[in-house]
This record gives sequence, C-alpha cells and structure tokens, in this order.
Amino acid sequence: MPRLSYRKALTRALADELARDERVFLLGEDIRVAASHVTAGLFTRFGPERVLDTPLSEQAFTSFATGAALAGMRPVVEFQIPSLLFLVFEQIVNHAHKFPLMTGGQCAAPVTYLVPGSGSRTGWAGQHSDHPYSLFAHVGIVTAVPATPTDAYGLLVSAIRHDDPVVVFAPAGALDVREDVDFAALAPVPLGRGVVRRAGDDVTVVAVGHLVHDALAVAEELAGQVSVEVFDPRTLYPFDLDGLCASVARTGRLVVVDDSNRSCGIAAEIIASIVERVPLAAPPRRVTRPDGAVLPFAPGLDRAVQPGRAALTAAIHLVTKDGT
Amino acid sequence: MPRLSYRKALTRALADELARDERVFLLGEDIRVAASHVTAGLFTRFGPERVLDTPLSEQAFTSFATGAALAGMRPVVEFQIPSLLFLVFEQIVNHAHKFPLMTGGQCAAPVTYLVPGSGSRTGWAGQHSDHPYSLFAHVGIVTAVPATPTDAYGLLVSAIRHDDPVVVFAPAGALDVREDVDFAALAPVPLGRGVVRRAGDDVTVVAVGHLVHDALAVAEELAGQVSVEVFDPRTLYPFDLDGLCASVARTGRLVVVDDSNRSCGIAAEIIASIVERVPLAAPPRRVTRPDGAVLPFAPGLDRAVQPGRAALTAAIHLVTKDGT
Amino acid sequence: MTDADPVRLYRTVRLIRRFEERAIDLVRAGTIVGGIHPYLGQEGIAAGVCAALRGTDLVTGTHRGHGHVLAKGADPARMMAELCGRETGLNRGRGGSMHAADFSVGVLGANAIVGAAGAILTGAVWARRRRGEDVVGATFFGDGAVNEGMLLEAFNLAALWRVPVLFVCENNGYATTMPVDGAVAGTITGRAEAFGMPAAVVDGQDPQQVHAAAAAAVGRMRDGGGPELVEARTYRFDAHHTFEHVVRLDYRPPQEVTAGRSRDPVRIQGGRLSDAERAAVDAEVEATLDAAVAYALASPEPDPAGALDHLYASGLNARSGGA
Amino acid sequence: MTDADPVRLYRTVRLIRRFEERAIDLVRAGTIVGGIHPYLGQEGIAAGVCAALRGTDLVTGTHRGHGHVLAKGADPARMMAELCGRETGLNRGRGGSMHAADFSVGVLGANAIVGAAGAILTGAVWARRRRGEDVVGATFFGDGAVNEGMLLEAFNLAALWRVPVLFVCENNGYATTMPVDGAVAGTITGRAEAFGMPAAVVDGQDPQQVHAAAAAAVGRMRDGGGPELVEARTYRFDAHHTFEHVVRLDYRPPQEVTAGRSRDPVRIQGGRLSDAERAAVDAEVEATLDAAVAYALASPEPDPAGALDHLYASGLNARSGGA
Ligand SMILES: Cc1ncc(C[n+]2csc(CCOP(=O)(O)OP(=O)(O)O)c2C)c(N)n1
Ligand SMILES: Cc1ncc(C[n+]2csc(CCOP(=O)(O)OP(=O)(O)O)c2C)c(N)n1
Ligand SMILES: [Mg+2]
Ligand SMILES: [Mg+2]
Repeated sequence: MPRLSYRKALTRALADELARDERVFLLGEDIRVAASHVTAGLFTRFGPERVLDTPLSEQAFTSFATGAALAGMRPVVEFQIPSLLFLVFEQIVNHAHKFPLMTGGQCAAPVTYLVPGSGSRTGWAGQHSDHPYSLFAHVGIVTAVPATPTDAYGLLVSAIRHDDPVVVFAPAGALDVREDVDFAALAPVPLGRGVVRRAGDDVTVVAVGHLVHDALAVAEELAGQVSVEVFDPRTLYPFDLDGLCASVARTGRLVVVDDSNRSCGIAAEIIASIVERVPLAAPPRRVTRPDGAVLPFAPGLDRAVQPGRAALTAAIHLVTKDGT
Repeated sequence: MPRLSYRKALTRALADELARDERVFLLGEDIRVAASHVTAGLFTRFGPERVLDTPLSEQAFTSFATGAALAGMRPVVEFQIPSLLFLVFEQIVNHAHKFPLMTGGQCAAPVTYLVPGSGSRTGWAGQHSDHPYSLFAHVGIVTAVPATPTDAYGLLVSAIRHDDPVVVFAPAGALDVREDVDFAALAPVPLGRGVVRRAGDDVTVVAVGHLVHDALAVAEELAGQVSVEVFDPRTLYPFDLDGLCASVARTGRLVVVDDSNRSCGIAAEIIASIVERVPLAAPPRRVTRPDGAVLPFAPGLDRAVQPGRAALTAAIHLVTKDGT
Repeated sequence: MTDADPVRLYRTVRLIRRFEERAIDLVRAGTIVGGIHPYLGQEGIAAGVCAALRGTDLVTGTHRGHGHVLAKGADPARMMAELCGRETGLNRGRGGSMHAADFSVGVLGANAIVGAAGAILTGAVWARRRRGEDVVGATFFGDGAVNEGMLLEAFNLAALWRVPVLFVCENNGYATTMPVDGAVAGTITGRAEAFGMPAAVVDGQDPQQVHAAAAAAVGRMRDGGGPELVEARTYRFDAHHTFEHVVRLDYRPPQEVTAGRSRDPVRIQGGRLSDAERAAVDAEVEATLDAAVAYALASPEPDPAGALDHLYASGLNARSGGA
Repeated sequence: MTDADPVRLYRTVRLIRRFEERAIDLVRAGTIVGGIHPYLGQEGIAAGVCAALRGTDLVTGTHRGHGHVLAKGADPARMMAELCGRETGLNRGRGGSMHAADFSVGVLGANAIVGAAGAILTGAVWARRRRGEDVVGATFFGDGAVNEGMLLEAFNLAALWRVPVLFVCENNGYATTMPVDGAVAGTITGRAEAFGMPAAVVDGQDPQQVHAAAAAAVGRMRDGGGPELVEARTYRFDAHHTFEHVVRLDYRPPQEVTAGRSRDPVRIQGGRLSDAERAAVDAEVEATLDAAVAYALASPEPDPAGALDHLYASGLNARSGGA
C-alpha cells in the first residue's frame, strides 16, 4: 500500500474538496507557493480565484471568510502560527460562531480554520508554540485535532463540509507521521466521533493529537504490566463522550494526556464529564502543559514544559497502583 | 455603617491606588465622563495624565498599556464590553503574559484589565453578554471575579499591585450589590484565596461572581433539608484549591455553579482538581451555561441560557439524593 | 433613478424618524429591553445610500443600525417585533436592536462590534460576484470605527482586490462621548485615500446630497471600479444610547446640540415636497408604524425551550448547562 | 553627531553581517535550533537608525531582529549565546532569535508577531517621558506589517498623543513570499501621512542616508515633534527564514535577486573607509565574533528544572503538568 504523510493528507483533502465543490476556496498567507507545504500544487491546479494569498491582515481576511461564508461559500483559512488564532479570536468567536443564532437562523458560516503545525515547533519559542484547542472547545467551536494521516484527511474533509465553523489543528508533532493507506478508502471522518486506537483492560488513556502516538508507545512499553486502552477523541468539541464512557466503564480508570495548559483544558473537561457519569476505581489523572505555560526557547526547556512519555507512564502507574 | 455599592467600591479602589502610587494610570473608552460610572470623579481629581480617554483602538491601547508597564507604570485598562477581551486576546495572552518568561526575567507587565458589567446585561444580546473568565484561567492569567463590594475593592487593589497581568471581571449581575462596610476596614484581598460564605455540612457549592448571591439564596431556601456550604473562590486563577479541598473533605459532595460555557469552563477545572484529590460520596455536578452558548436577545431566552437558582437547586438535590 | 425620487427619500427618512421615536417610547415603557442607540438626525445617510442600491446589493449596519435595516427594505413591523424580542421579529427575537438582520433584502445585520462589519461585507460582496451576481455593497460605520485596525485592514483588502464596497462613514462628531478630534489623527477621508481609495465628504443632513454621492460611487463600482469611501457629516440628535435618558453624561455643549439639531434631514427633505405630498407620506408612515407597533405587541415572545435554536446551523446539539 | 562617524557605521553593518553569517553556519550545524530570519542586506537600516539614538532611547525589533538588537548595543556574545539557547544568553536562553531582548540597552525585544510591537513601544516611550525622562523610540517593522490593523492603530495613537516614536518600515519588497504590490494598496508613506505623520522614503542600502533621515526625525522629535515614519527601501539578500535553505520556495526572479544583492550596505559603507580602516574594523569584528561564538558554545544549557523560571514576575508558582 502507498505511504501517505500527514501533510500530504491535508493537501489531498483540500484538493478533493476544491475539485468537488465550487464553493470551496482557500485563503491565507503564502499559500500560493505553499510555504507550509500544505497547499502544494493547489494554486497551479485551481488558480488565483480559488487559492488566495492574503496580505498580513489576519483580522480582515478571517472576517472576509465569514462574509464569503454568509454569502454561500465555504472558505478554508490557513494560519501560519497557532497564536494567530488569538489575533482573530474575536472574528471567529464573536462573529462567525454567533451569526446563526443571532440572526434567528437566517444564515450559516461554514468556515474551516486550518493550523498546520500547532503546538511546539522546536526552536520557535514562546509566541509560536501554543496549542490553543481548549479555548475553542470552551467557546463551542467545532475543534478537530487529527492524529493520523487518515484522520487528517477525513476530518479536514468533514470540516469543510460542515455547516458551522470548524478549527482543525494539525500538531507539529504529527506532521511527519506516515501511514500505509489505500487511497481509494480515504473518506470523511465524522466530527464528534472518537476511536479506540488500542484495546486494553486496566486503564483508559485519552490522548489528543500527536500525543496519541506517545500514548501508543507507552502502552506498548507497559504491555507486560498494565493493559492500556488508548482512546483518541479526534474531535474535542463536540466530544465523543459516549465512546469514552464505554471505554472507561470497562477499565474503571482514566488518564488524560493533552498538550494544552492544565487549568480549564480539555483534560479537565474530560475528567469532569467522566466523573459525572462513570464511577472510577481510582482518582483520574491528567498529564498536560503546566498552568499558564509559555514555551521557552532552549530545546531542553521547551521539552520540559510539554507532556511527555515519562509523565504519562507515571500517571498510569498512579491510577493503577492499587492493582487492577 | 455606611452602605457601599459594588460599583462605588471599584471607583474607590481606583481612586485609592491612583492616590497611593504615581505609576498607576487608567485608560479606556469614555472613562473621563465615566460612561460606565466606574471612573466617576477620577478625571476631575487626577487629571488627563492619569485618566486617559482612548480612541476606539482596543488592540493598540492594550499594547500601549503593556509597553507602559514594561517601562515601569501600572496601567489599568477598562473595557466597556466583555467581548472586547476577544479583540485584545493576542495582546494580553501572547504579549503581556509572555514577556517575563521570554525575556528571561528582564521585565514585568503589571497591567490590570477591568471589565465592569461582564456576563449578561439583559437586552444587550449576543455580542455583549459573554463571560469569558475561563479563557483567562486557561491561558494562566490571574483572573478575579469579585462577588461583593468588599471583594471588588480588595481584589481590584490587589490586582493593581500585582506584578503580572490581572483580569478583573465585575459581573453585571453583581454591580448593584450593596454592603454595609466600615470604610476604614477596606483592605486588599489576596489573589488566590477563596472564602466560605456560608458554612454547611452536606454539600459544598462553589459559586462564581454574582452567582454567589444566588447560591446563598438557594442555601437559605434549602436550609431545612440540606445543609449547604457556599464557597466563593474569588480568584479563578490561581485557584484556592487548598481552601476548597478543606471544605469538600468535610462535606464529601460538590456542586459548581458558574456562568461561563460548560466545556472546558472553570467548573470542569474545579471538578477535575477536586476528584484528583478528594474522594466524593456522590458524583459532582455542575451548573453552567450550555456548550457554545450565545445569549439570545429576548429576556426570556437570555435567562434560559444562564445558570439559575432552579438548576442549582436541582443539582444539589442530585448530589445529595442518596442521603447525607 | 426613480429611487432618488424626493418623495421616496422623504418617506424613508420620515419612516426611520418616526420608527425611532416609537421605539424610544417603547424603551421608556419597558417593552424594548436593553435600550437602543437612536439614529435620530442621521436618517439621511441610510436613506440616501440605500436608495442608490438594488435589492440584491448587500449592506451591513452598526449598533446604531435601525436606519440601515429599514432603508434597505426590511419590514418595519418585523423590525419592531425584533426590538420587542418577539418570535415574529426579523431574527425571531434572538438578535434585538444591535443584531437586527434581514438577509432576504441584503441586510447582513446591524453589528454590535465597532469596525467589525467592513471585512465581513467585503467578503460577502466578493463571494456574490465570484458566483456571477452583479452585486455591490455598502457598509456603514461611525467616526469612532476609523480607529479600529480591523476596519483599516478591510480598507486595504477591498482596495487591493477591488471589491466594490462603499464604505460609508457616518461622522456624527462623537464616538460615545469622545469627540472626533480627540480620537482621529489626520482625516477620515485621508485614511481611505491612503489605501488608494477615492473618498468624498458629503453633507449627511441632506438625503439628496448623500444619494447623489452614493449613486455616483455605486455607478463607478458597477462599471468595474474599486471601493470608495463617503464621509457623511452628520449630527446625532439624541443620546448615544437611551441609557443617557436616565443617566446624564456631560460631553456635548448645549449650543452645539441646538446647532446640530437645526439641520434636520427630515425637514430638509420634507421641504422639497408640497404640503399635500408630505401630509400623505406622513399619514402613510404613521399608519405603517401603528400597524408595526400593534403587530409587535400582539406577537408572542419566543418559547424559552427554543433558547438555543440556531446555535449551530449544522444542527449540532449543544450540551445543556444543567446538572 | 559622532555616532554617524563612517567608521562606526561601518563597524555596525559589518558586525551584523558577520554575525548573521556566523549564525547561519550555526543553524546549518544544528547548534542554533529552529532557524533564523537573516537580516543580510538590511544591515544599513538598523545601523543608521540606532546611530541616531541614545542608550536610554527605546527600540523594538522584529522576527528579523538580530540587527536591531546588535545595533542598539547588545553584547554580541550574549546575543549569540541566546540564539544557541544558553543560560548566558540575553534572555537566559528563554527567548531565542525572535524574542532576543536587552532592556539594559533599551531593546524591548525582537518580536515574533508582525505588527505587534509598535503600540508596545509607543506605550513604553510615553511612560518614560511621563516619568520625566527625555526618551524617544524607534520601532522597526516590515512592509508586510503595514497591513496589520494593530500597527495602524498604533500610528493613530502615537500621532494623536504626539509620542516621539520613529516608525521604521523596512521595505524589502516581500512579506515572506508576498510581493509588496500584492499586499499594500496605496503607499506605505501614505499610510503614515493619513494619520498626520510626516513620512519619508530613504535608501535603506546606504547606512549614512538612513542615519541622516533618522537623525533629522529624532532631532525634531526631541524638540517636541510627534511621531514620524521612515520607509527604508531595501532588499533581503537571503531567505525569508533559513528553512528556505532546505526547502526551495519559488517567488523571487533570479535577476531581481542579483540586482538586489548588488547594492550592498556593507560594501557601500566600507567604500567610505580607507583600506586600512576597513581592515582594522574587519579584524576587530572578526575577533569579537570569534569570541562571541566561543562564549556561546562554551556556555551551559539551561537546567530543565528552571523551565518555568520567570513565567510570573510576581513569583506565582504555576501548577505542574504532571499527574
Ligand atoms: C470594538 C468596540 N469597541 C467599543 C465598543 C463600545 N461602543 C459601542 S458604540 C461606541 C461608539 C461608536 O462611535 P462611532 O463609531 O462614532 O459610532 P456612533 O455611536 O457615533 O454612531 C462604543 C465605544 C464596541 N461596541 N465595539
Ligand atoms: C501577525 C503575524 N502574521 C503572520 C506571521 C508569520 N510571518 C512571520 S514573518 C512574515 C512576513 C513578514 O513580512 P514583513 O513584515 O515584510 O517583514 P520581513 O520578513 O520582510 O522582514 C510572516 C507572514 C507572524 N509572525 N505574525
Ligand atoms: Mg460617531
Ligand atoms: Mg518584507
């Protein structure tokens, strides 16, 4: 089977949707020459009417996308840096998101916001290394964080076809993941549906984005001692609570590993949602960035602030220590 | 004892700090004539160098405040609408917050952001009724939501004296609260310290901001049936987890009522933090805005989307139903 | 250009004027909750600009938006019902004064965030044209909005991509209590010209002058021209917001208010009609508004069970906030 | 104005040039992680502007910020150590290329967010002056930044409040791969003039011309004048970012690159020195940079246990991310 890289999966999703639906168009900075690689070849194939390079005016082009969506288009906006979402937070949260309700159902704002390379890009330091997906889960914007090439393809396609705004985070830590893929089988992945990546009996580990791969590695490592189930929610909002409950109801133990800040992060949400519904055999644990994290530049410091395998292993041991 | 209103408490805090510390100055829209009433009399008393009316340039004046703070001042920025914080999210989160770490400790950015009238102001509808405190708790910016005039005074004073950025939300629902106060006893209230507003044995209700008053009312109402302890965290970040743990360790039951969106809100954080540390006799519950809430205009709809006393009462019954 | 017919222009300014006066009564009565930003005195701008537009053209308004919505053709009865928070309102009572919208007549909404709508309108007009529709747009904003970076970014985008948007600055001298000279370095037209956009100043108190300027710009835009700006000099006759009816804010000298009010667009345009014509329009407007108010008051309030209707156009069901 | 001394100016551009070349070597060697945005070709701007400033004056730089930091007087050794992520770096290795700062010489930092620094600098200069210090400031930004609303808002604020800030636009023809004509409607100087700010175009390849323009503006500002803008026309000799050394992006015609590189600020300024003078400076710069690189490489990496040092200036302890 051919190998598909995560980055190419994004490109393919964009190309397929551009080809399928005239209403789809892309806009962002340096997307013609594909500085982020994600739009490679698309300008040549689809032309300047479908692939728009913008000035450095994130607020205006984000709202331009909103307006185009209100008028019937399906824009995809690429952002070069995760923190640019801070800059357009008002435009997304206070406008695109609110238009349908505020107008009493007169319109929809189907915009996709794509961030290729979210989270730490080693060496890019404090203002370029955020992972702000929990913010969007809080405000209630559909938020997808694909972990694999297949999901990157399928979730991006679903995002573009979705009638509300969707933010797709493509973690820097996942961009180089490759997968054997039957191209004909690539398909939309439903928003709001998680997947068990590895079955296990003793503890459910929920891992977000690139951390799915770390969780799988840790699960392998622990295979002799602890039977770890790895749950990949794929979409953080809406969250597949039924899917996760089914897993946790079996294992009775929960660890969440997530690359956003601890306080009010998705890990807190997952834990709260589970303990409201499922009795646990041990207190749940989370492995996250620290509160208020700012990623320092030096690689050793940068790594120290991110959730890693050692911390996850420790958390698993903690929740399973009273035996299974 | 004289009566102090919440709004006047804010004014008094500003006046006292302006008088005490030459480095303090205020900036914002229409603060000279005090359109929000909070700065009433301050322009006359302190003059145009200390009370600056700004153009409608929230991003620039927020960063202007950052720059002034880096250069040794202690600005207080007033925002007329809670959603203006969305507009300056980048300026606060990506700049003011990050400067100390990114510069390796070369500077501090002691700015206070004050939002008088956060949450629903009945009839102001979708774009003016947000309560985005959980967003700031997520990014790790000190976040205070005073419930009473005394705390409004004391927390605002502490915010201004604090060496990092602080957001102070003054909920619309609390602005008209009055309290008998010995003015001489008004004092800074430490950031990060909660308070038990009412002692009880059966369940701990954590209530945020104006909802403290609703929680107290519900507790009174239920007095015969359930003994409710009401905990007011006052600061959401940092959160007084020790204080709350002490309460929950006694009651064994937890309900959180909070006026921000459910997913990744402060209620999720509180529940997660507690279940990590304290065994509970019943699953915890939260009463919040719905996921992704946008407040509709019509008053009946607006109220329906906010957490209220009936929902809180129901939650208390739920967590205590298996007897105490 | 029948739309510039003096009688029609008069009808529009008169309709807006009386609509606002009725709405203020309803604010005082407590029927309209949350108050409004009265458009009194500025009616000539919405009337003049919208008369230069077609039904399919697009507009966005402001927090002071009733005039824009009405002038573009929204039903006054459904608009009044919206302000009263009724199920029959333009937005099913979900929007209120600052979000009133009627997509069916090209009103993409009033907008409560100063400076936010320009880029939205630019995108919408671009989209319609890309789909082959011969559409132009007008976006209204105040003198305060020209200090918002997001609006200036929109100037650039529209100019760069030659999107036919008429940027209409309603310069009423104040942003809430801030005089324009205290907030705007340079000039308003200069800010448009900086982006290579033609810009003109027009007397906003004269509906016909506004119309002439707008029609000329719209004509150039339909002929393939890029965006333009019109700065309409005007005066706000009443409060920034009706809360000022209750709490006095001291920022406009009384003489200035008197002078400002002396140039009344309704009177100016009315003066161009015969007494009989004017009386006929006035009676018709009054009847329309009587009916509008009656319709609004007779309409049901929305069912709280539907408080989250339309939260997601996709039909996604939001989790409730209850325990 | 001894600072405009041709030898000193030459020393600065030469220092920046060789610093950048050394840094690129260290990127290639994997010692500098994350790459850099080379300032090669633009050295004359930082050198010329900073020569017109005093030690107490304030500047902010950009993502392409090494030149700004060095020209304002930061220690090249500690700067190099910063790029290498060492504990001895200007920012204790916490900032890296895009955040290098040295408050002790008035550098409030490079800044990774395009257009963000102008308002920060304006506030800082205002604050220092309010405290009675005779300080002015210069904020550097690219041609891409003039499309950011937040920078345009800063123009307005500085002009309105007459804060003596020199807005220095380094127009190198591109924002990453976007040519300036594809992004900037109107002109760059026109955008400053729109806010009533004097604006001039200067040859950014000639350090002395830059210095003359900056010194004149700074002089006016010290005499009580308001902010001004200088647009320095320049050319980026190398990649937008060193990642382009690995991945080829196709956006600049080779002839253009050749032509652009032909006007070299180091050669232009060097031509004003005798061979002996130039050789002496070159040798001194080389020695400085040898020492700088040696210092950086010999310096320890920060202890991961201190990863969150300085997260809060107040000393607030952040909760860890572990279970
Ligand atoms: C971005 C933003 N900032 C502040 C406000 C609060 N506000 C509402 S209207 C207004 C004044 C607007 O002035 P102008 O643009 O001149 O319009 P006018 O009210 O005079 O019609 C302000 C400050 C807002 N709604 N949005
Ligand atoms: C607000 C913002 N948008 C986008 C980026 C990504 N980015 C970094 S540098 C750059 C180009 C900047 O161009 P210009 O201002 O001309 O400066 P130059 O790189 O040419 O020196 C872009 C798009 C960013 N850092 N910040
Ligand atoms: Mg105005
Ligand atoms: Mg450039």
